[in-house]
Amino acid sequence: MTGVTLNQTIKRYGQTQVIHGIDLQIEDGEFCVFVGPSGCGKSTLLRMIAGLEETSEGVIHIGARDVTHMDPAKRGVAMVFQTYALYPHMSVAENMGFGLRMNGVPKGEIEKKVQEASNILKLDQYLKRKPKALSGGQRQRVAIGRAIVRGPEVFLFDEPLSNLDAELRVEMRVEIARLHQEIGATMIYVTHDQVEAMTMADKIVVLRDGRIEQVGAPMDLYRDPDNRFVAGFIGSPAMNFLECDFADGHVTHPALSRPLPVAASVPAGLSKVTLGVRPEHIKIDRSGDTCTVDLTEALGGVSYTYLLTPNGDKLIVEEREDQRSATGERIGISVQPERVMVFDPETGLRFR
Amino acid sequence: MTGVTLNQTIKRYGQTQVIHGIDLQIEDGEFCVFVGPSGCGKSTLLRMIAGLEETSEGVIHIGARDVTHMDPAKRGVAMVFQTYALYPHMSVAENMGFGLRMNGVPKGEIEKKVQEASNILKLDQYLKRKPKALSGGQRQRVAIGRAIVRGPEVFLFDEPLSNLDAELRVEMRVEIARLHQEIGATMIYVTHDQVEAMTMADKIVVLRDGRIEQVGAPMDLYRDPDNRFVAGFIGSPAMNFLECDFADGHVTHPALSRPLPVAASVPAGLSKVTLGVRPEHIKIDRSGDTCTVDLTEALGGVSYTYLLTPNGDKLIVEEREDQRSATGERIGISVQPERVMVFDPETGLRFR
Amino acid sequence: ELTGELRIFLDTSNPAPRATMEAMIERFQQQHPDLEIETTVIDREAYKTQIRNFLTADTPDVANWYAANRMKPYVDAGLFEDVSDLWAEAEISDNLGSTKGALTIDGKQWGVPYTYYQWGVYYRKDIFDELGLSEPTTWKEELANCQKIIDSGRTCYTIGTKFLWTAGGWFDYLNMRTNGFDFHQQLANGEISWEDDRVKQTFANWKQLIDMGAFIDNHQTYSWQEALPFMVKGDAAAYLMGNFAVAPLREAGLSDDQLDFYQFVAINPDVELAEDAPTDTFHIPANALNKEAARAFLRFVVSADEQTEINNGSNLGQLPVNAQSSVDADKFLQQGFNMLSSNSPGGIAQFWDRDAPAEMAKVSMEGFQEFMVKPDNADKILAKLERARTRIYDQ
Amino acid sequence: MTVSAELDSESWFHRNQQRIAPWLFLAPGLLFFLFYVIIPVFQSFNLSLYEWDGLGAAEYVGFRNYEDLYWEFSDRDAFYISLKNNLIWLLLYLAAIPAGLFIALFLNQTVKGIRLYKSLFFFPFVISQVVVGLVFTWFYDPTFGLLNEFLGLFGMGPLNVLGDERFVTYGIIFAGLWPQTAYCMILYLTGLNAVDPEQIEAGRLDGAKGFRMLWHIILPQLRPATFIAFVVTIIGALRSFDLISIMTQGGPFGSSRVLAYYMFEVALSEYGFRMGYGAAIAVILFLIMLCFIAYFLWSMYREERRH
Amino acid sequence: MFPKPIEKQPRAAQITYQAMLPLALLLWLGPLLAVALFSVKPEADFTNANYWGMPSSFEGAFNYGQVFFNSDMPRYLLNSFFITVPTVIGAVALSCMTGFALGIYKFKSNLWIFFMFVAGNFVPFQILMVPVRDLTLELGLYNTKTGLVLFHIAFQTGFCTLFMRNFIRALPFELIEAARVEGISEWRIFWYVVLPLMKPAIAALSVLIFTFIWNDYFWAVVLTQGAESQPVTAGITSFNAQFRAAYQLMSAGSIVAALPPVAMFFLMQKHFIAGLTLGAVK
Ligand SMILES: Nc1ncnc2c1ncn2[C@@H]1O[C@H](COP(=O)(O)OP(=O)(O)OP(=O)(O)O)[C@@H](O)[C@H]1O
Ligand SMILES: Nc1ncnc2c1ncn2[C@@H]1O[C@H](COP(=O)(O)OP(=O)(O)OP(=O)(O)O)[C@@H](O)[C@H]1O
Ligand SMILES: [Mg+2]
Ligand SMILES: [Mg+2]
Repeated sequence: MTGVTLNQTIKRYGQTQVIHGIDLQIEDGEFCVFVGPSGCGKSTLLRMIAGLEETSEGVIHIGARDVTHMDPAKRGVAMVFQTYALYPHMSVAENMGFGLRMNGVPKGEIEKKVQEASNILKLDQYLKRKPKALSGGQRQRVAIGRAIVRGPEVFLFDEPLSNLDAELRVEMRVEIARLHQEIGATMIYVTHDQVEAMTMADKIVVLRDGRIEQVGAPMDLYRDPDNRFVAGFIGSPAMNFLECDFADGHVTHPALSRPLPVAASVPAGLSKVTLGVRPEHIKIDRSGDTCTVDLTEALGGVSYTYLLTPNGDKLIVEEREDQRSATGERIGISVQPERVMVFDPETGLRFR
Repeated sequence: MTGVTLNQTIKRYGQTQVIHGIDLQIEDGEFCVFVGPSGCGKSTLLRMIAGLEETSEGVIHIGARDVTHMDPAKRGVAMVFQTYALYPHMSVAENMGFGLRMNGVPKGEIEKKVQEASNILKLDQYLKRKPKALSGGQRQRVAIGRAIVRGPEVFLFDEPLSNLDAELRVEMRVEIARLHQEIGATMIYVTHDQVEAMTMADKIVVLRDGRIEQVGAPMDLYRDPDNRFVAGFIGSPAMNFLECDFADGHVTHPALSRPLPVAASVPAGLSKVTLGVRPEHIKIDRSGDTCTVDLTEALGGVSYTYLLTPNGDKLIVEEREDQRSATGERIGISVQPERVMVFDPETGLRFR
Repeated sequence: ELTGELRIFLDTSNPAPRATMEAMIERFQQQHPDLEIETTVIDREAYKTQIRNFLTADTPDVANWYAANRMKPYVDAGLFEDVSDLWAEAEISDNLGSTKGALTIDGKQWGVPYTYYQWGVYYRKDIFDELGLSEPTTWKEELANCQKIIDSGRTCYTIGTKFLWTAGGWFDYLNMRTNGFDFHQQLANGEISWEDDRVKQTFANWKQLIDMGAFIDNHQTYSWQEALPFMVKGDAAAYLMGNFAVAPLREAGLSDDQLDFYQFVAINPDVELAEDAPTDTFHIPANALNKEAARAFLRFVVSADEQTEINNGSNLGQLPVNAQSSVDADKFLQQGFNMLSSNSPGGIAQFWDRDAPAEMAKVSMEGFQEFMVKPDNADKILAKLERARTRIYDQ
Repeated sequence: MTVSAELDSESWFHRNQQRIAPWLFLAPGLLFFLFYVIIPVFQSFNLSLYEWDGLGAAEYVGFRNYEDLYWEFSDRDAFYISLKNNLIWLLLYLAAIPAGLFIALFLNQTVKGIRLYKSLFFFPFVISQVVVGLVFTWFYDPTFGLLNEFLGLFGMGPLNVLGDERFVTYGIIFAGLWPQTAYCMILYLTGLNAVDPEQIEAGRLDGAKGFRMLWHIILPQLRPATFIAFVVTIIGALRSFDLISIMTQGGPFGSSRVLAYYMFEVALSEYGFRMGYGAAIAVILFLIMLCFIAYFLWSMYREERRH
Repeated sequence: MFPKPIEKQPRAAQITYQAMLPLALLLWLGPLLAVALFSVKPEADFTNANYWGMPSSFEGAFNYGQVFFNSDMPRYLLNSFFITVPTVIGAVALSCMTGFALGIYKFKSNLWIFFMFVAGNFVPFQILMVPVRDLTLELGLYNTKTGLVLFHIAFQTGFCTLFMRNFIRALPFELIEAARVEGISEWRIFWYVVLPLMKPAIAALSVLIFTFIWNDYFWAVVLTQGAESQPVTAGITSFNAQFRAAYQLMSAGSIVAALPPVAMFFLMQKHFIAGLTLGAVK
């Protein structure tokens, strides 16, 4: 069993602590994605697992082994870097075989392994080329190949696709997903791309400021976020948040023509809550006139309508192509009560 | 009247011609977006209007003035560059005021104009800073401010947002659109971002290889493209194209359970046509079994299903959140005849 | 029989002396075939700085140098071998008496001489003849001659003071003629103020020449060799120089009919004539490894035959130090020899930069150069020299 | 740091590889540098308190060497002249920077064969200062020098540049400017290559042209090149020795000395060998340079902080 | 591009520019051309005051023959090579290592050691003169090529370290991390990963150091004497003493002495300029 377990891991740079006691369990063979805003500690956490950063406190296990202070090379991990980190003076084959060669693996065996990996990644015809002579996607594939060749128990990816253009990114994304299915190793993947996280992950870890906000399967996070941060972070365009008055199990907001019943169990005595509702769950009610259309953006199949509520809040509504509003038009909105979420306006925690 | 008119403009670099006789009329106050694949000549065309590239042949008018060989500074245009091109050694205020200063505008007046522009762009508190101390979005705003201050008749933008991250890009996009509404000047905007083109433009000019493929309002291009190139270029994910047999006003394709009637007037004698249909216009028919689900990607509100047709063609289908297919599942598809487009497989021209 | 290695350092880098020395060493080699002789010839100017280094490290067995004050620092530092034993040998003591003083410090001898030469005025006889001039003997005649030369569109003297010491020659003569040999030596030894009226008188005399335009222009940019062409071309009529100037002048095409020599004129009738006759010497560094061979070499160098040979007109063209040697028949050597042996009652000086301590020599010769360019600065220059004197001799 | 309970069987060296490795890599170079550069600097400081002729034993004299320097300074003697000349060098040598910029601007074109021109213009920097010195000595030669021929064309001259204490230092500096200008030129040429074309275009749209474009937009972007040019020029000016040694030996009558040459003269030349005194001059020179070194290190430190 | 590309300017400006280029070059290299002219003149031209005219006869072969066969020049040239080449190798080798240590590793004194190298590189080297001379004397290396080489290596290490460290800093650090994850020892990372990537820097630095050392005059004067160990820069002065006022020979000698670095520059131009602008300090 080669899952990865982090126990109260802490990372400090000098005085400043950047990872604050993370507990995390990644199962064997799982595809785990770290997401979070820039600077939240995704890379740091990954590099701690790789052994490239010292762990200040806490324990990291890979499988049953405590690797907390082990040499990176001994941990049975392989890492794919954002910038690929290919050795520019070596051919593709040499790049892939270099680690084995330096560790005294016999030549024949190296060749076999390189061959296998390049088969998987369809790199056969490029083996003799230098990285410079490859496209971005091919380079990334070589970097992955280099990881595969070493037969690690855990693959680590740090934003591997962010240097590729949009089209290639889609392609490689699919390829990595397929690779994971094929070799079934544990993979930990850092990204700040919504789509990558949603489409690739078995499990998403949402980080903020060196702390875990929520861990879960992609659609679970989407449908059932624990707090306002996760709700706002997952999904694009982001969820709308409205500061509402709350009383008697109903929320009121100037944008809503009448109080909306909510099922969530809001603690007694709270008179203000944050209402969260995704753009696609708002329906425009042309008979109403609570909101003003600020701007519309038609993208073809779908269009986004930016609304201004009477108290100046902003709302984004997703409309299907057939309906369309004009700038300045006054309209109402309607929301299905079972689609909204309610958050504590102070802590951001969700009331379920 | 300060529209921009191009008459048979041609650009040559030495022997190679990169702009092949473009005719274009941009109205006063219009927001015109140039799109097209990389290297098609968008930037070149824009720079010819700015006067940064000489026009080899043809005539350019701004308003009533023939500016073809006029000095850039005299044309009454301002340009916002992709890399912002802020002067790194000048403060924000100096950057914005530089053009006026060079033209001998008195100090007090410069200050007033800078103040106005920074009000519009909410840059007031940054006026003393150097560009280095600003975020990407703020820099872009300064670049725009520099353009505003000069009070040009025409604004030129060359991929102004492509260096920003996704979130900021959305924000700035909205801001530029709003700016256009506010000051109402003619704006010409180069981008290769679908969304920007669709949402911002009054008029989109689709370029390919130095020629105009089509000019029109965004939704017109989306709904009624002239040819396969424009159809495939506008809309995301891109339109699906299927090579079909054609006979008797019907197209047949293995993915379709039965021949599909098409309204387009296909020339007599043509037995093959290209069928175009957008991902959001394909409905999945769970009772059918013509296609295999290759992969699905759930993004929350919407998910994309990648299908393999019996003859190996690939199709992307957009599904709303409630429906979802599983990998490997066999399903059928259905398409509404009025939603499809038919193209000449040779020339790519659309049959209407 | 001598064996081992004998390393000789020489500064005779000009082609003729170099060949002479190499030939002499070759003859010594033939006498001692088992000796491995290695000769290093170093550029003459460079040698002057490098001797410091090679006397302390990478030391040769024999090195040439200059007599008098110029060897004093090395003697004081114990870097030269005491060779009084050689001077005690009859062969040397009997025949080299005249130069013994120049090689003696603290009552001991620290090297042997191998050549010396006279200084004096070399002049273009054909020009003198053309202008109806004859060799002057008094300051008055000198000035009169000079005036005539100048009137004929020439200058009287060529000189190149870029490397300073040539100006030292003029000062030697002017001062010795004005104030006498003893005064001159006292000045060199720092015993007399530079602001003394007698020194000022010397400079006043000098100024007479400068003011009348007796010296060529731009001499401060020329080396002594670069000043030769002025004389060769006839732009200048005379050159106060050592006898080594004769060879290049002849080479440049002046025949013995065109070239002649006279002793520097008397200025103050009350002082006896004294001459510059620098002595070049050989020394054994204290750190030498093969001192036995070195001593043999020194004996060989001063032997009467070798002295005759190396100093003859086709070689160094200078005066032998051994009384038993014969002076070459060359007219300049004969004149010089006679002058030094019979017409120099005042004494024989080595040369300003050998008689004065190095630092003083440097500062003062700079002063001379400056004076020759800007004679009006005389007082300033002398004040500066006086300051230098108090500092240098103080230490 | 908590020490892991699990101790590998690996050697101590292996475990501490990352901590030891830098020192092993540094050792040879560092030792060399310490012995030949760093320690000698301090030895020179020490030596400047002694009087030593390089032959016998050194005698401790405290600050007397510096006192002597002070007197020389106040008497306007050699030290004063050297110091003054050094300042002239420092100032005038900086002319290489605008001159280099000018030539770089002149050559920053893409016409045919320009590469060859650029390299030929760079020539003077590659050849030895000794040769440069010789070349210029002849150039200035009062009898046949090209300079006087040239002046003659305009009915001026003749001038004995190297023989006149009013001109000599300027003459040598001018010779030194020749290679130094070539150096600055190459720095600016590469700097100009890196100028952001979009900023130039922005400037054109803003109506900046010609000199104003240069001043407001190009020069600020050439700051790194200017900085480097400044540093190397200052260093070059303070180290100037070769040219003086070749062209004038400090003359006429010592009027072209600079500190670097003077200390050599005092310590190692024919009439010199006052080692302590030379060291004291070196210390003064070092202290002058220290201002620039400190400035340079400081700006480098800021640069490092930013990364 | 600034100034405005000449090809975008009127025809007249283009022609003026094209004409001015060779003129400016002629003026710029005038002194050098004069020396080249001197070096092929017969001696008679100088005695006849024909300094600047055409040579009355072409004596290049004779003059250069004199330089090569009738002087110590060939020896000086050889000395220069034997001083320059080992120095280049030594300084580059040492600084590859120091640059690696300072560029890759994070340790407390890193920046200080680096600054020490930089500061040392900037000291007016005259301050080292006396102690270094004494050190060389003590080591018994005075007046040997080895003594000169050792000092040059040490002094150049300062500059080379500055250069190499900055170069290595600019390499993607991920390369080293990737290698570490693969379990490659530090020494092998240096040898197999970093060193191959430093080739351009090594080339640039080599060319640069070559010219610096070849053109060194000061240390040659301080640490050597005589033809058996002095490089050509110092040699040329004694050569000139030998042929004083024989301008044609002095010119030929100067040209010969200047040629190797010039040739080096032409052959390795790209590296040379890269070196200057990368390291950027002499
Ligand atoms: N060497 C370091 N010294 C001090 N602080 C550091 C260091 N490296 C990273 N940090 C800090 O640690 C925090 C986490 O950084 P990390 O690189 O892990 O973020 P990230 O989530 O990967 O961000 P990004 O999406 O931008 O890559 C940041 O606040 C960063 O400033
Ligand atoms: N200076 C030049 N010399 C020669 N060809 C050029 C030059 N500048 C541009 N081109 C060519 O002109 C064509 C159009 O270039 P342009 O930059 O306008 O493309 P673009 O549409 O802006 O592309 P992108 O989206 O990549 O910015 C390209 O094929 C390019 O190679
Ligand atoms: Mg990161
Ligand atoms: Mg472009």
